[in-house]
Amino acid sequence: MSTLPRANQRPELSAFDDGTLAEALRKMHLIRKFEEAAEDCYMRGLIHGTMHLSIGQEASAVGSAIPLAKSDYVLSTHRGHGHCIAKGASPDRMFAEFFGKETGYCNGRGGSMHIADVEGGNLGANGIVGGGLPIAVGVGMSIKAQKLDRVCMVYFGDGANNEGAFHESLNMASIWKLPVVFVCENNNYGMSTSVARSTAVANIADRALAYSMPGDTIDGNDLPLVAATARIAVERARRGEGPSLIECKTYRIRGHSKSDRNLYRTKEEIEAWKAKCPIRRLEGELLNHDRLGSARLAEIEADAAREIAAAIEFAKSSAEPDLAGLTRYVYAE
Amino acid sequence: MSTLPRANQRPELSAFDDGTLAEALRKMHLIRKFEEAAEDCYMRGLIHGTMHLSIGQEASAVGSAIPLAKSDYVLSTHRGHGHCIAKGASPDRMFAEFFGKETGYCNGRGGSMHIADVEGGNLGANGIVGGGLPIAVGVGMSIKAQKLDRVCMVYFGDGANNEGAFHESLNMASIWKLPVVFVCENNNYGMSTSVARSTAVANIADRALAYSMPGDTIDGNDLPLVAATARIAVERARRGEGPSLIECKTYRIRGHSKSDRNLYRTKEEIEAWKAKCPIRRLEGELLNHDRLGSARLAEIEADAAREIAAAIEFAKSSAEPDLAGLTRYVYAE
Amino acid sequence: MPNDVAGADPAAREITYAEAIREALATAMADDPRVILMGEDVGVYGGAFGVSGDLVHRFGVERVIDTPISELGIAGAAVGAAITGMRPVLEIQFSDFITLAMEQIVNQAAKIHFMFGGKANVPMVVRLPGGSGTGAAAQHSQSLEAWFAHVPGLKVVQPSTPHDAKGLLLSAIDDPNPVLIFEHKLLYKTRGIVPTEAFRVPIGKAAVRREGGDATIVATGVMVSRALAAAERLAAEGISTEVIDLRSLRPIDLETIAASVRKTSRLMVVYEGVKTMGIGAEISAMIAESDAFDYLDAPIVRLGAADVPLPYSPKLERAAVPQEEDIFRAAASLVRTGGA
Amino acid sequence: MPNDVAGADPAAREITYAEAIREALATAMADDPRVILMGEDVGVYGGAFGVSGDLVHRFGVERVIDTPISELGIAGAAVGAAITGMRPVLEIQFSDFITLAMEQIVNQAAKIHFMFGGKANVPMVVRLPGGSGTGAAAQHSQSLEAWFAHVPGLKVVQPSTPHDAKGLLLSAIDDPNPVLIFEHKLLYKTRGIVPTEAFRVPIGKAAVRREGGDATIVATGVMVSRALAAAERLAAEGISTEVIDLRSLRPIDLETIAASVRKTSRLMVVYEGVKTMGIGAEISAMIAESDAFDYLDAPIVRLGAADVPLPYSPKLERAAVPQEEDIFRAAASLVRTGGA
Ligand SMILES: Cc1ncc(C[n+]2csc(CCOP(=O)(O)OP(=O)(O)O)c2C)c(N)n1
Ligand SMILES: Cc1ncc(C[n+]2csc(CCOP(=O)(O)OP(=O)(O)O)c2C)c(N)n1
Ligand SMILES: [Mg+2]
Ligand SMILES: [Mg+2]
Repeated sequence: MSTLPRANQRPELSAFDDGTLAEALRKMHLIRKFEEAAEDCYMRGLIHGTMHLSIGQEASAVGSAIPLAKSDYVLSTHRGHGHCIAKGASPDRMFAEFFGKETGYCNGRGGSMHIADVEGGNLGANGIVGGGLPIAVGVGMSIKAQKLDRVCMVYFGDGANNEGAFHESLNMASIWKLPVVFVCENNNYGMSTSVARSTAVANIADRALAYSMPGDTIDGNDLPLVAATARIAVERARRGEGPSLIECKTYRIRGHSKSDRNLYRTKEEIEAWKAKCPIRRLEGELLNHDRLGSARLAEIEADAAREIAAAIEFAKSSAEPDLAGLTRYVYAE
Repeated sequence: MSTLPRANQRPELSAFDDGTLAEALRKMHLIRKFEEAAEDCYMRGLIHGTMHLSIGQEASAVGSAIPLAKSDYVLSTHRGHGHCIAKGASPDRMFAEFFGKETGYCNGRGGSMHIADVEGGNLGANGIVGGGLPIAVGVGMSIKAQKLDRVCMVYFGDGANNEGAFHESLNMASIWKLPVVFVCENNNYGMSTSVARSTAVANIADRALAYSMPGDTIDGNDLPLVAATARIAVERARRGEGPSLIECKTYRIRGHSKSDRNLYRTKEEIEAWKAKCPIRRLEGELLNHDRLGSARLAEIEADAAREIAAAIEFAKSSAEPDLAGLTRYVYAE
Repeated sequence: MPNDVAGADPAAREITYAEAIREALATAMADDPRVILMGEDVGVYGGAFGVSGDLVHRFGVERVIDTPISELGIAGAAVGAAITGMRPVLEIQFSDFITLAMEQIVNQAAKIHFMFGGKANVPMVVRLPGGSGTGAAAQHSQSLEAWFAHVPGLKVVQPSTPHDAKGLLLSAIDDPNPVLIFEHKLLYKTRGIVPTEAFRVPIGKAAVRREGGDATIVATGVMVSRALAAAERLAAEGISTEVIDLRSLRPIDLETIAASVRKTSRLMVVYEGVKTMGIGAEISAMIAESDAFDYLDAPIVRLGAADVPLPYSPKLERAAVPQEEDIFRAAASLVRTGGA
Repeated sequence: MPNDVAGADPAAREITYAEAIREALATAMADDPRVILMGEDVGVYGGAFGVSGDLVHRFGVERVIDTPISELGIAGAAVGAAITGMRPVLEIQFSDFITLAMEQIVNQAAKIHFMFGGKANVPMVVRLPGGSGTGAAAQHSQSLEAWFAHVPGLKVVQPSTPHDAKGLLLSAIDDPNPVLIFEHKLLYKTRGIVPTEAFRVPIGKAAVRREGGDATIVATGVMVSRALAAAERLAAEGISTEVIDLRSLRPIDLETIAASVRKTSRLMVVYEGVKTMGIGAEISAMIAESDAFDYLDAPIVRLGAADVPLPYSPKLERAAVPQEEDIFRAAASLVRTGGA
């Protein structure tokens, strides 16, 4: 990663080389297309259950993961497809999981809400709002006890910031100076309840003060800014200086889940945020500053589309779990 | 209550008339003597179970209750004898409860950790650290819904401030502007763990920022200061302007409970705090400023001693619950 | 259907289980200003399963209260409101999340009346959508009701029909004690006859849903309709089963079950929770220590969920909990061979 | 004492239950750097019941970790440490406070291995001091172990002797799954023979503590010694009882119990938890659906706590849970009159 500022570029953009940005863009496209395809499969009855789409939030997932190595850990949420892909999971085994197949990341046992890629450092989505926060503390303790050169990044939503788990976790991470980065994806709603109605503070990152840790509230749709902010927090954690809280302000374009009739927000609001698409925004900035170029951008998007199509085929053609395996994986041997 | 400042008196002292201060001193003595007697009874095997003494913390319990009316509510803690007496409970029925008698406030079912005086507005001690905090939110909702001219004061320790319940409760009280006053009695230890080791912020009241409510850190052994600070918070709550957080810095002279060997603190520290006795301190200040006078002070203390002695007799001579009543009070009719 | 008063009421009509709950809430709120509904997204969203629907528009945001996502806190808030004169109804969005609020439910709500020597009541209701069958996987599909049947001070009900959903909720709101209602996600859209007027189904009374002589099937929640469907098929094969809808898990109506067992001499309990330590264990044990024991001609059979977290895979999920076919087979085997 | 290996070991000596636990912790920590102990006041205070004692001085504050009072958080921290290579042992100061951590224990620890298709293990141990008898009243005296026997993915043990306290804890630390250990406050100071070396008591095996022919008494935790004392008195009256220490509540050793019932034809289960939905229900139901059912000559008897929160009054507290006298009387009645 080059960190030389280039002419006319803001430092956050020039801090990342072409390869990094191309890879980030590729992952954002993969996430978007993964979710659009998953939604489509869901509508057509190919995927059942429930799922929470992060369309519009791709920059926060991808940007925050840029400073992470494969050996670093993430803990994700119910809205976690982006985190999963950003951390390096492949869409084929993700789709297989969504289709409930044995080849899925969780052998069809977990589905969207529990998808994990343990080998890739993703310790799992979570069906419990705030459920990953205390786990991240333990991961941080473990890294420290084993003297590993790793960090743990844990994602959570604005809604989760009012769970007791948030408080207990940030406090412990701080007193023990754990290598944990807390990333709040503030899409302004916990299901139907806006931050203003649920949260007694203007910016969630202001709560960092209550834990004596750095807190940053940033534009979560600005990929280079997210990446640069995350890099500072990750480096701080790696140096053993303790945790940080980053609040990425963003927006989910889709409803909370399929039952959502969007009664709590206006069409205008949704449209206004659609215009702030983090993918188109990064593409625009790259073009404006002569990074990558339009042919490369088109190629990246097309590649992503092909990968998703192939992943769905993989998932469709995979086998379902055997009934005989019903009670497998309940206990480890 | 007169609020005219008197010559040479700091405003916190002159804010309270002689009657108020005499009553406060009486209650502090009652608490101290109640606990010393309870400890003695415990040592002599007359009281069983466990108990948590607040010796040294009387000013925070009594001072904070000064602005409360009988119809106001308090929610107390495992270290709650002071709150109970401050809110108006009588030592006879308290002792009867400690002795496990039918005449006790809880008919012998609750004991020290669950003592409640519902009629007097004390909604109960709590065996669960932080257990009263969410309940206070509901009491606040109830007051608001019924448009009552009441407030709810909820006590908790420094240790409790790291429970998730603290976070959830202060957040809700703030967003709904509830008439709740949160009083943290910071005696610097949650059992053996000091605030510095448990809490990621210097002053617990600094956490008020995370809930957009006023937060005050005060000397909790200074009765007039506690009372004046509480009055501001109570009045704010009564005006419908929402909750406040008050942190009273104080110290428990006794061990956490009977099993405490004080391994986590020094004798010197304990001795230094004994010298800061809130009762002697108030008496000194009253004498220095010609309030009440030494004869009155002696009389107050002697009266308290007599009341405690009589209370123990009442408790001793009361009847134990009937075995036939074992499953009484499990369900309300 | 025995025990169902609806048939006689000209003003009864068919509505869904979710509508019946909403109707009960609306009735209670209209009748009693102390009743409030609180929970996550119960307001303008109308509840995650649409149960509260338009109530916020009818009763306002002061009485239909969207809370932050703070399960422990809101459970405690319900306790505090209840002990100071309100009648809160709390919705826990999925019953699985009660795991975050056990402290307030079990240590506070259940015990305050007792610990205070009767000086305070805790008249609160907790509505808990539970159960599997929606592909929501291990953290959104549990049936944890058995835990609460172990806790003195609580009452626990599990309505299986729209009629009982309304009648039990109204009883729960009247009750001066904390009452937990385990609703079932798969039942919300099922329809049934429900009187328009306010009526109560007593807490603590089971309902005989079908009479029969060869075996007694006690079923709970969503298992009741599966048991009735299985009973229909069993009848076609000449096996006559009595189907009892347990309805109340604390207290349990032992008398109704024991009377049936004395008649049929065979007992099977069907429930959705994990078989081990599920409600079937208690019913089996109650019968095994009662005088109905002497009437048993075969071992008591429990049909509960497999010993596994609920799987996401629809195929595995279905296999994990009793289905109509499983009930049919188990009951047939119980009657024909004594369950072996 | 059958099943007790200690008798043969020259290096065994008498120590307390608390010391045995501490010894197991020290052994495990000395052997395996991944083992850490965490909890409230486990460090310099030595644990609320003195169990961890001087361990912090022997292993340092990095491995004997005083936590803030944050039960949900510390349970989650144990989960996170366990899935990334550590072997955390978590002390919950009183088992009652597990109500604050149910989410992490039940939704995360118990289910992660399954939900992830076996890709992660959760080798954590939770130590839970429980039980009544200390005058600590309703929120500090519960016996909630039955709840966890209902949760697939967990293992649950309840040692009744110093020997088993050590042997089961070492097995639990070895186990790649989350194991909950319900210790008993009244047992901490009881003494028994314990080998000095590291040994394991297998999880899932009950122990026959006394052989007899007239009735089987299955007891758990502190009830084991009461049952043995009652058995002694029963023997003096010519009644021969077999006493089984359940030891493991998940999984339950049905085979040992069933074999005994086939021999004695009478079964009584004694436990400290609330009778209704307590562990006795499961054992009764297991036997009632097993072929041992045919050997029963009398209804199965359960002796558990009364349906009441634990009272503070010492008189009421004693009356609320089974005492030796209750066991004696119930067993005598079971043998003489079939339990009626
Ligand atoms: C403990 C818990 N409470 C409630 C829910 C139901 N639920 C799932 S997601 C959600 C909203 C979460 O909001 P936020 O944290 O902002 O994340 P977002 O959905 O906006 O990404 C709710 C209420 C849950 N899964 N877990
Ligand atoms: C939820 C819970 N965790 C732990 C305990 C055990 N315990 C009782 S008091 C106490 C210390 C509480 O400290 P603090 O809140 O500062 O109050 P203090 O005792 O100092 O008055 C602890 C750990 C408890 N009763 N409840
Ligand atoms: Mg959100
Ligand atoms: Mg303290």
